[in-house]
Amino acid sequence: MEIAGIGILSWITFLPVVGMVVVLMLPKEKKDWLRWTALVVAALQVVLGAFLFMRFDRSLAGINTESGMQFLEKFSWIDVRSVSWFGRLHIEYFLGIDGISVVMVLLTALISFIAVISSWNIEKSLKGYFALFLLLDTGMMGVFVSLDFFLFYVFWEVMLLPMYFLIGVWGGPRREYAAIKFFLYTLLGSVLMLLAMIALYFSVNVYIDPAGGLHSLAEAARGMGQGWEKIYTFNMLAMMDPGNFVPGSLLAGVDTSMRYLAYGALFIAFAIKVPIFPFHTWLPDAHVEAPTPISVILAGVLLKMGTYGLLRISFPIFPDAMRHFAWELALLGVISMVYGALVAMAQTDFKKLIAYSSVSHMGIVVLGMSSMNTQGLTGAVFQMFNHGTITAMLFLIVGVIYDRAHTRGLNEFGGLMNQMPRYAGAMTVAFFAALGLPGLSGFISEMFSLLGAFQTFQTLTIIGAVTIVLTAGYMLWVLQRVFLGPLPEKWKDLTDMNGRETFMLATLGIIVIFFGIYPAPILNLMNSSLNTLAALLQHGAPAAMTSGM
Amino acid sequence: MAQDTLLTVALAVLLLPLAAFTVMIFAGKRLPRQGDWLSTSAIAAALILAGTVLYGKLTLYHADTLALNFTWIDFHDVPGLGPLRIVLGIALDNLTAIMLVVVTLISTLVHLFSIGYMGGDIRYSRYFAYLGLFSFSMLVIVLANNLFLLYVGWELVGICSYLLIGHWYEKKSASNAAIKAFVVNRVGDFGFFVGIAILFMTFHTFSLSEIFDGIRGGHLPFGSDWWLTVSGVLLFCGAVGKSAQFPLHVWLPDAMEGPTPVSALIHAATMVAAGVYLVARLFPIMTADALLVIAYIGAITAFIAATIAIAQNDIKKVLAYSTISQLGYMIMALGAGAYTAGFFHLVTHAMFKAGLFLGSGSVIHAMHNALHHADDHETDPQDIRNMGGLRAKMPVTFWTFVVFTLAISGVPLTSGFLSKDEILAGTLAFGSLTGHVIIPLTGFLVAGLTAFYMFRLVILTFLGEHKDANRITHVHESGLVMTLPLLVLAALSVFIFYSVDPSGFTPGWIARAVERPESTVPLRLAAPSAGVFEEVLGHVHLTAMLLSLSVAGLGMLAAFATYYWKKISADAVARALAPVHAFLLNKWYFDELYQAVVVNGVLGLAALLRWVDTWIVDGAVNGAGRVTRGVAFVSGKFDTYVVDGLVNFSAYLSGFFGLVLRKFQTGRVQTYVLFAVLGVMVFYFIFRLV
Amino acid sequence: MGSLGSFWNEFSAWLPHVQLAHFLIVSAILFALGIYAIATRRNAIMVLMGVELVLNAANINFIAFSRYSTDMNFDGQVAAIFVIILAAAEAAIGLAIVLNIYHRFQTVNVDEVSSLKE
Amino acid sequence: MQLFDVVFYVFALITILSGCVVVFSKNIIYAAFSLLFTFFGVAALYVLLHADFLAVTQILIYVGGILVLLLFGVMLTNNVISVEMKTGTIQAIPALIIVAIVAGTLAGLSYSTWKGVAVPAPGGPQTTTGTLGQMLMTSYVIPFEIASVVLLVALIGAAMTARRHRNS
Amino acid sequence: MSDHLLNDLSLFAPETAITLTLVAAILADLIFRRTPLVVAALVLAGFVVTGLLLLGQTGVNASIFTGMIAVDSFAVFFKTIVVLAGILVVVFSMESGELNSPGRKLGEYYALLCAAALGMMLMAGASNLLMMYIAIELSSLSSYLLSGYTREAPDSSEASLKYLIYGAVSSGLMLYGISLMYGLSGSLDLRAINRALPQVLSGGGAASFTLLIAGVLALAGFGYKISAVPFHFWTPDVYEGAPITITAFLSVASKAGGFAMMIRFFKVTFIDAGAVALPAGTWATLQGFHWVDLVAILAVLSMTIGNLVAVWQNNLKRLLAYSSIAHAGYMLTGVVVLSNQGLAAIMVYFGVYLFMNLGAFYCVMLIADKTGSEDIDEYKGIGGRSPFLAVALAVFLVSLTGLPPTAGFIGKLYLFAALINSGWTWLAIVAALNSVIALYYYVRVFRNMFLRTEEPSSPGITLSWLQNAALVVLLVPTLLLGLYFTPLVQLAQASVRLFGTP
Repeated sequence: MEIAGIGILSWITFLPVVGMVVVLMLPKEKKDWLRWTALVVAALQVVLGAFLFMRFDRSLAGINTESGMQFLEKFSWIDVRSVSWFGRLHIEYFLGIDGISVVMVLLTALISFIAVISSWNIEKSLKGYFALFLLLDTGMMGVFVSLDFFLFYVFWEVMLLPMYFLIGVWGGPRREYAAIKFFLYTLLGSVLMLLAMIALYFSVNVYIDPAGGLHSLAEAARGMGQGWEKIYTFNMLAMMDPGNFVPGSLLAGVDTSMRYLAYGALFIAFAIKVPIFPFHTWLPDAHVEAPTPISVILAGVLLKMGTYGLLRISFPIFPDAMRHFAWELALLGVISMVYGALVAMAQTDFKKLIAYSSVSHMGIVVLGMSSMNTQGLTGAVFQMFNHGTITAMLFLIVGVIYDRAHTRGLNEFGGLMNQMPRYAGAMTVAFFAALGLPGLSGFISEMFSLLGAFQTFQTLTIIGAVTIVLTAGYMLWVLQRVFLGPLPEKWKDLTDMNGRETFMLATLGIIVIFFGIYPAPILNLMNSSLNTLAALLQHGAPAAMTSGM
Repeated sequence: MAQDTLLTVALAVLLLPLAAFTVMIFAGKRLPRQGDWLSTSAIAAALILAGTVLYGKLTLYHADTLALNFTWIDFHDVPGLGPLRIVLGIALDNLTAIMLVVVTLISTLVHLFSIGYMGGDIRYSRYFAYLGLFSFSMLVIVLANNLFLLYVGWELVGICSYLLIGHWYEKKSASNAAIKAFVVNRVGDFGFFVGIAILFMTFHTFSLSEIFDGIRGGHLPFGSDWWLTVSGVLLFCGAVGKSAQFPLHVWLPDAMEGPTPVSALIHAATMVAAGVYLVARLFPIMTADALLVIAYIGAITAFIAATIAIAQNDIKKVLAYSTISQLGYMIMALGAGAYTAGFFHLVTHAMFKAGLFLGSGSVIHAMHNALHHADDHETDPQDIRNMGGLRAKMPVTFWTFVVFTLAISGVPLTSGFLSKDEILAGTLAFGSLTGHVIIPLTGFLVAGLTAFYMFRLVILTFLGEHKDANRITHVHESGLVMTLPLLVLAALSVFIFYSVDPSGFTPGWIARAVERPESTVPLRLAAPSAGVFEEVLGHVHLTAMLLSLSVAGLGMLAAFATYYWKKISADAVARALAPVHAFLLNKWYFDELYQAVVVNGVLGLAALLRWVDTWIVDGAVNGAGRVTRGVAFVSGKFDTYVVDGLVNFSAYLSGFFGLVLRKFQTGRVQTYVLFAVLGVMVFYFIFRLV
Repeated sequence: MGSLGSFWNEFSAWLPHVQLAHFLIVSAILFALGIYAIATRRNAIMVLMGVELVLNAANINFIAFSRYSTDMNFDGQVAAIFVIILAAAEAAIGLAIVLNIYHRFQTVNVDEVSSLKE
Repeated sequence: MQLFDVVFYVFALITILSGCVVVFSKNIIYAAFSLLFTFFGVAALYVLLHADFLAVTQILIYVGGILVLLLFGVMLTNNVISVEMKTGTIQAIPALIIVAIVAGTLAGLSYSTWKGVAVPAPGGPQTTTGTLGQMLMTSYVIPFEIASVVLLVALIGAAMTARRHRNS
Repeated sequence: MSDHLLNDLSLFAPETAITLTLVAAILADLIFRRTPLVVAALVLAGFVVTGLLLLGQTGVNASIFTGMIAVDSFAVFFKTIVVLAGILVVVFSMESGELNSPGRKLGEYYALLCAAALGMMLMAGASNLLMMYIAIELSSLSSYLLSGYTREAPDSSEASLKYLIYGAVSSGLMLYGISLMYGLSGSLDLRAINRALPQVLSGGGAASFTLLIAGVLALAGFGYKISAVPFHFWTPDVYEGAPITITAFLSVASKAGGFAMMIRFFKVTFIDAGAVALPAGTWATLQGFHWVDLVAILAVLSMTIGNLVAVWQNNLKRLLAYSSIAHAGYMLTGVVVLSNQGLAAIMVYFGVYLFMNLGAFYCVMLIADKTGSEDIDEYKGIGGRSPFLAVALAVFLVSLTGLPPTAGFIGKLYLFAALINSGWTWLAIVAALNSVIALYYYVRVFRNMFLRTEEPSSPGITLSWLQNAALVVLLVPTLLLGLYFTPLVQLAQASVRLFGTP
C-alpha cells in the first residue's frame, strides 16, 4: 500500500511534519495561509484514515504476529554491525497496524482535524502554534503505528515538548505551572518506560537473515538459513514471543520478580498518561490551562496513548504479570471511576469537571481491559474511541462558552438552552453520551467494559458500576446549572454557535450517534485482534515459555 | 397475515414515532402549527397498526411467539467461549401485542389532549418531539426480546422522562425534579444492570428465551440457587426504580412538575408500568424467594403511597401517590403469582389513571385560566383546597372523572373492579398457599384507602361550593380536543371492553390471552405452579370479591362522611392525630431522609474527595509547604498554596535538598578543600567498613 | 586490651630502629600539615606554602619507597625530580595569580576573594 | 639506637617542627623562614635515603627557587614596613580535626603496611646522579620533554600576568 | 634503540603537532602583533592538523616511550574529542565579545589553549602514573591561567585563584596516592602495578586498606578533573568566573581527558587478568578493593547533587556547571559497568556531549555578548526576538535532558542499556529519575525564552555568518545523531580497545 513509493502509514504519520516545514517557511503575517496549511494536512490525514478504514482487512488479528499486521512498512533504520560483545544493533523502522491501532489512528486523524478547525480563532504566534501542533500530530500518530519499541519510544517523547509549549504559551493564566507539571509527570513515566524497554531489549533474541528479516528462535530451530545472525531486538512482536527470551536473561521466565518490576515500570509510564488514580493530578491542571484545541487533543488522543500502551506493549509482552496484577489493575480502574466521578461532582469549574470526568471515563477503559476477555477489551478499546469523541465534544463545548463569556464558572451560567439552541443541542448529545445514554456510543462501550469486567471481577465491577449513577448525577447537575433555569441578565447577548463551531460539534455528534446505534463497523475492525489478545491473556504463555526455561 | 407481515407492521409501529421525533427535532419549528399534527397523526397511525397487530396476533397466532432477530455485533470466535454474537430482536407475543395497543392508545390520546393543553407553549414542537421519542422508547421496551434492548429502552424512557419533567426548566423545581427522576431511576438501573451482567456472564446472551432455556436446562448463575434469586431481585431493582416502588418511589411525586399530559402518559400509564411489564417478562426466572421479595416490596409501596395520598392537597400529588400505590398493587400481584391479574390491572389502570391525570389536567388548565383571568398569581391552581364546585362548570370532566374514580376504587361494572378483584383474590390465594397473610391484608386495606382518598379528591374538587365565587365564573370546560380523550378513556374504563361478564368470574379476553408462563427455575426454587395457584384462587375468589366490595364501600362512605356530609371533621382528626398527619403530609419524610443521608452523603464525599485530591493526592506538599510559607491560612489565598502537586512535593523536596546542598557552595575555596579531604576520608572509612 | 598492649609492645620495639615506615610517618605528618595550611591560612601565599609541604611529603614517600624496594628501583627518585620541577612551575604560576589577585582586590586573603558562590 | 636512627630523628624533628611553625605561625615571615628549615630537613632525609642528587636538587630548587619566589610574593603583597605581617586562620578547629584524622590514618596505614620492611635495597651505585640522568634520557624522556612544556607554560603564564600588571 | 624511538615519535605525531602549534602561536603572536586573527587561524590549522594526524592512528594499538603512553583506539577517541572541542572553542573565541575587547592580544590565550589541549591528550594516553600526574599538571596549569584570562573581570581572577588552590590540593592528594601505589607495587607503570597487585593483596588486611586509601586519593584527582561530587566544588565558581569559551572547553575537553585517564587507571590497574570464562566484552576486577561500588556512589552523588543544586541557579553558566557535574555522574555510571559496553556507552555519551554541551555554552556566550548577562531572567522573550538562537539553545538543552529525537537521548540510552545489561538496575533507576529532575531546571530556560512575554523594546540578536555556521555545525549532529546514530556507535564500539587489556 504505497503512494509515491512511500507507505501509507508513513504518509499519515509524517504528513504533519511536511506541513510543519511548510508552515515554518510561510511568512508570519499570512495567518490564513498558516491555518489552511494545517487544515489541509489534517484533512489529508482524515482522507488517508478513511482509506485505511476501507482497505483494512477485518479478518487479520495482528497483536503478536507480523503476518497479522497490515500496511506493514519495515526498513532497517539503525544497523550497527560490530563487535561480538555488544552484538549487532538492529533497529527497524517498523510500522504496521492491527485492529487496536487502526481505531486509534482513525481517532487521531479525526480529532486532529477537529482540533485544527477549533484552532481557527487563535491569534497569538500562529506560526509557532501550528508548527508545534503538527509536530504533536506526528508524535501521536507515530505512537499508534509503530511496532518497534524504540520507534514507539521516540514518538512517545517527541510529543512531549510540543505539548509543553502548546500549553505553556497558548494556555490560561496558570499555564506555566500546568505545562511543567504535565511535562515532569510524563517524563517521569517515560524514563521508567525507557528502562523497561532496555531490559526487554537485552532479554529478547531473534535471528536476522542477511536480507534483514527477523526470525524467532523457534523458527531458527526448525531450520536456520545461511548467514543468520543472533541479535537482540526492539521489535515488539518478537518480544511477545516467549520463545525468544534468552534463558537466564533479566526478563526471562514467567512470573519472576524482574518481570513484575518491568511490568510495573511500564505500567507507571502508561498509567500517568491515562491517567489512572493516583497519577492523575496533572490532568486537571493541564486541561484547565490548555487552550481549547489542545484540551481536545489531550483528552481525545493523548490519554489514549496510555491505555494503548498497556494493550500494545504491557499486556502481550507480560501476560503473566498482567494476569498476576489484573485485580490490582481493575481496582485502580474502579477507584479512578468512582473517585473521578465524585471529585468531578464537587467542581465548580466547567473544564475541571470535564477533566475529572475523563479520569472517571478512562477508569472504565482500565477496568474493561483488566477483564482479559473479548467483551471487556472490546468495550475498553471502543470506550477509548468514544471517550475521544465525546470528551472532545465536551471540551469544544466549554471552549465555545469560554470564548464568549470568558469564564468557566459553572455557577455563573444558567438558561443557555433558550439563548443558544444549537449549542444546547450539541451539548445535550455530548452530555447524554457522556452519561452513557443508550443510542449514543458511550453507552455501548461502557456496557461492554462493565459486562466484560463483571465476568472476571464481580465485586469490583459492581462497585465501579456505581459510577453510572454518579455520572448521571453530576452531568445532569452541570446541565441544570449551565443550561436550565433562568438566564442571568449578563448573558443576554451571548450568540449561538457559528458555522465553524457547529460543524465541529455536528461532525462529532453524528459519529457519536451513528456508532451508538450501529457500532459494528468499528467493532469489526478490532474484533479479531481483541479475540487474539484475549486468548493471549487468558492462556498466557504458550508452552515454550514455561518449558523452555 | 403472514408472520413476517405482522412483525413488519409491529416494526412500523415502533419506527413511526421515531420518524416523527426525527422530523420534529430538526424541523418541528418550521412546520405549520409547529408540527403537532405530524406527531399526532404518526402516533395515531401507529395505534391503528398496533390494533391490527393485536387483532392479527390474537386471531391467527394466539399461542405463538413471533420473533425477528438480527445480529447486531458479532464477536466471532471468542476465546474461552466460542462464537459470540449479540443478537437483538423483537418478539411478539400476546403480552406485547396488548401493550403495543395500550401504549399507542394512551400516547395518541395524550398527543391529542396536549394540542389543547400545551397550546402556546414556548417549546411546543420540542414537546411533541419528545413525546414521539418517548413513545418509541416505550415501544422498544415492549417489543424487545432481549435484555439489552430492554435496557436501552429502559434508559431512553428515563431520559425522555427527564426531558419532559424538565420541560419547564426555567423553574428550578422542574429541573430538580427531572434530575431526581433520572438519578433515582439510575439507582434502580444499577441493580438492573448488575442483574443483566450476571445473566450475561452465565449465558453469554441477552436473549430472554435463551436465558430461559439455559435456566430450564439447570444452568444457574455461579451454579448457585442463591445467585439465581439474587439476579432475579437485581433485575427487579430496575422495576423498583422505574415503577417507583419503595424505596425508590420518591421521584414520582416530584415528577408532577412536568406538564400534566406527560404525567398521564409517562408517570401514570406507560413508563411507570414498564417495571410491571419487566417483572411480567422476567417472571419465568423468578424464584419463589425472589417473588416473595417482589410481593412484599409491592405491598409496602402500595400501603405507604396510599397513606400518603390521604394527606396530600395537590391534585396531581394525590394522583401521583395513587399511581405509586396502584403500581405497588400490580407488583404485589405479580409477586404473589397473580400474573394475569397484575398485567390486567396494568392495562385497566393505564386507561383510568391516564384519564384521571388528563381530567386533572383539564381542571388545572381551567383553574389556571381562571386564575390568570383574575390576575391571581398567588393561588396554587393545583391545590384541591382552592377548588370545589367545579362539577357544574366542567360537566364532561366531572363525569369522566367520576368514572375513573369508580374504576380505581373497584366499583363493579368498571374495568378496575375486574382487575382489582382478581389481584385481591390472587393475594388471598397467595396468603393461603404460603402463609404470608400480610400481603392480602395490605391489599384489602389499601383498597379501602384508595376508595377513600379518591373520593376525597372528587368531593373536594368537584362537589360542594367553590372557595371563590368570582373565580368560578371564569372556569370553563376545556375544548373538544381535551375532552375527547377523556371520553374515550372513560369509555375504556367500563368492563365491557375487557370481559363480557362484569362479575369477573369468567375470564375476559385479556386473561385468556395472557397466561401465567411456566417458571423455568428448578422445581425446588419455584413458587407454587400456575395450576396449584389457580385451584386455590377458585376457592377464594368469591370471598375476595365480597371483601373488596365492602372495603371499597367503606372507603367511599368514609370519604363522603368526612368531606361531603362533614359528619367527621377532617381537621379534627388531623389535629387529634397531629404527628401521624404530619408524618403523612411529609410523605413519611423519605425525601428528607434521602437528602440527609444519600444526597448530602454523596455530595459531602465528593467535596471530601476534592479536598483530598487537592490536598493529599495533589498536595502532599502542603504539610511541608505550609511550614516554609508560614501562614497559608491567614493569607486567605488558600488555593494558590493548596493547589500543588505530588510533583510539587517531590519538586519541593528536591528543591529543599538543592537549597541545603547549595549552601555548601560558600564561595570559600578553602572550605571546598576541606570538603574534598573530608570526602576522601569518609569514602575511605565507609569502604573500609564494607 | 590485650591486643592494644601487644600493639604497644611491638610499636615501642619498632620505634628506635629507623626503617621505611618511619619515613612514611614523617611524610604523613608533613602531608597533614600541608593540608592544614591550605585549608586554614587566609594568606594566599601561605596556602601555596602548604601546597609545597604536601608535595614534599609525597616526595619523601617516593624516595623512601625507592630506597626500600627490593631492587633499589629508581623510578621513585625520578618521580621526585619531576614533582620538584612541577612544584616550581606551579609555584610560579600560583604566585603570578596571587599577584594578579592582589592587584585586583588589594588583598591576598583567600576568604575575602569569594564573590562567586552558591 | 644507632647513629642512623639518631640522625633520622633529629632531622625528622626539624622537619616536622619547622613544618608546624610554617603552618601555625601567625607571622608570615616566620613561616617563610621556617619553611626553609623544613626543606633542609627533607633534604637531609633524602640523604639518609641515599638520594644524594635529589637532596641537592631539593636545596637548589626549593630553597634557591621556590622559597625565594615565595618570599618575593610576600614582599610584593605585604607592606614590609607595616606591622601587618600577621595572617590569621579560618575554620581552624574543623580543619584540625580532619587533618588529624588524615595524619593518623596515613601514619597508621604506613606503619601497619610497611612495618616489616626493614632492610634497604642492597647495593646500587654510590651516587645516583648517573643512573638518574640515564633514566631521564631513556625511559623518562617523554615526561622530561613534557616537563619542559610545563615550564614553558609557567613562563608564558607568569609573563602574561606580569605584563598585565603593567598594562593596568 | 633509535629506531624504536623514531617509531615511538611517529606515533606521537598528534601531540607533537599540537606542541608545535603552541610554539608557533607564541612566535606568531610576536610577529603579527597587529592582526590577532592570524594566531587564531594558525591555531585552528594546528588543531585541524592534529585532528588529521589522529585519524591516521586509527587501529593502532601500541605502547610508546617504554610504556609511558599508550596509543590505542580508546586514547585516540578521547584525543579526538579534545581536538574537536579545541577546534570549536577556537572558532567560538574568534568572535567572542568577551575576549576580543579592544587592545587585548590573544597570543598567550591560544598558546595556553594548545598547552591545555596537549595536557588533556596526554591524559587520554598516559599509562604511567607519573605521566598521568604530569599530564594533569600541564592541563591544570594552563587551565588556571586560561580561566583567569580576562583582565577586566574580577570574577575571572577569583576563578583562577580558586581553581589553582583546589587543583593544587587535588593533585597533591592524587600524588600522595600515587606514591602509596608505588610503595605497594614498586612501579609506576599501570600494567606492572596490575601484575604486582595480586601478590600485594594476598598479603592481608593492611595492604588492602592502604590500596584503598591510595585509590581514594587518586580518585580525588580524577574526581577533580571530571568534577564529580565531592570533588566538584571548584566547578561552579570557576565555570562562572572563567571566560565562557574556556568554561566550554573545560566542560568537555578536560572532562574527556579526566575520564579517559580514570578509566585507563581503573581498568588497566585493577583488571583481573586471571579471570576466565567471562562473556565477551566483560572483565573482572581484582578482589580486595571495591572501587566499583566507590565509583557507583560517586556517580549517584554527582548526578543527584548536581541536578538538585542546579535547580536553584539563576546564572546560566553556573546552571550549566551543575548540569555538567550531573552529566559527569551519568557518565560515571558507565565506569561502574565492568564491560566494554559501559566504556562504549561513555564514549557515545561523550560524542554527543561534545556537541550539545558546547552548543549550549555557545548559545549562552552569544546571548551574553549581546545582553551582557548570563542571568536566566534576562532570557525572557528571546524566543520571540531571536528565534533561531533560542530554538538552537532549546535543542541543546533538550538534548542535555536526554529526550528523543536528540542525540542526548542516545547517550542516555546507551548508558542505561549498559547498566541494565550488567545488572545495575538500581543505578539505572536513579539515573533515570535524575533526568526527570534535570528537566525541571532546563525547562526554566525554555520557559523564560518562550513562555514569558518579551519586552518590546529589546532588540534581537543578530549573528554573523560564522556564528550561524558554528551553530548549525553544532546543531546538526545534535539532531542527526538522535535519529541516525550508527556512525557514532560504531566509532565508540571500535574504540573500546585499551592497550594492555585483553
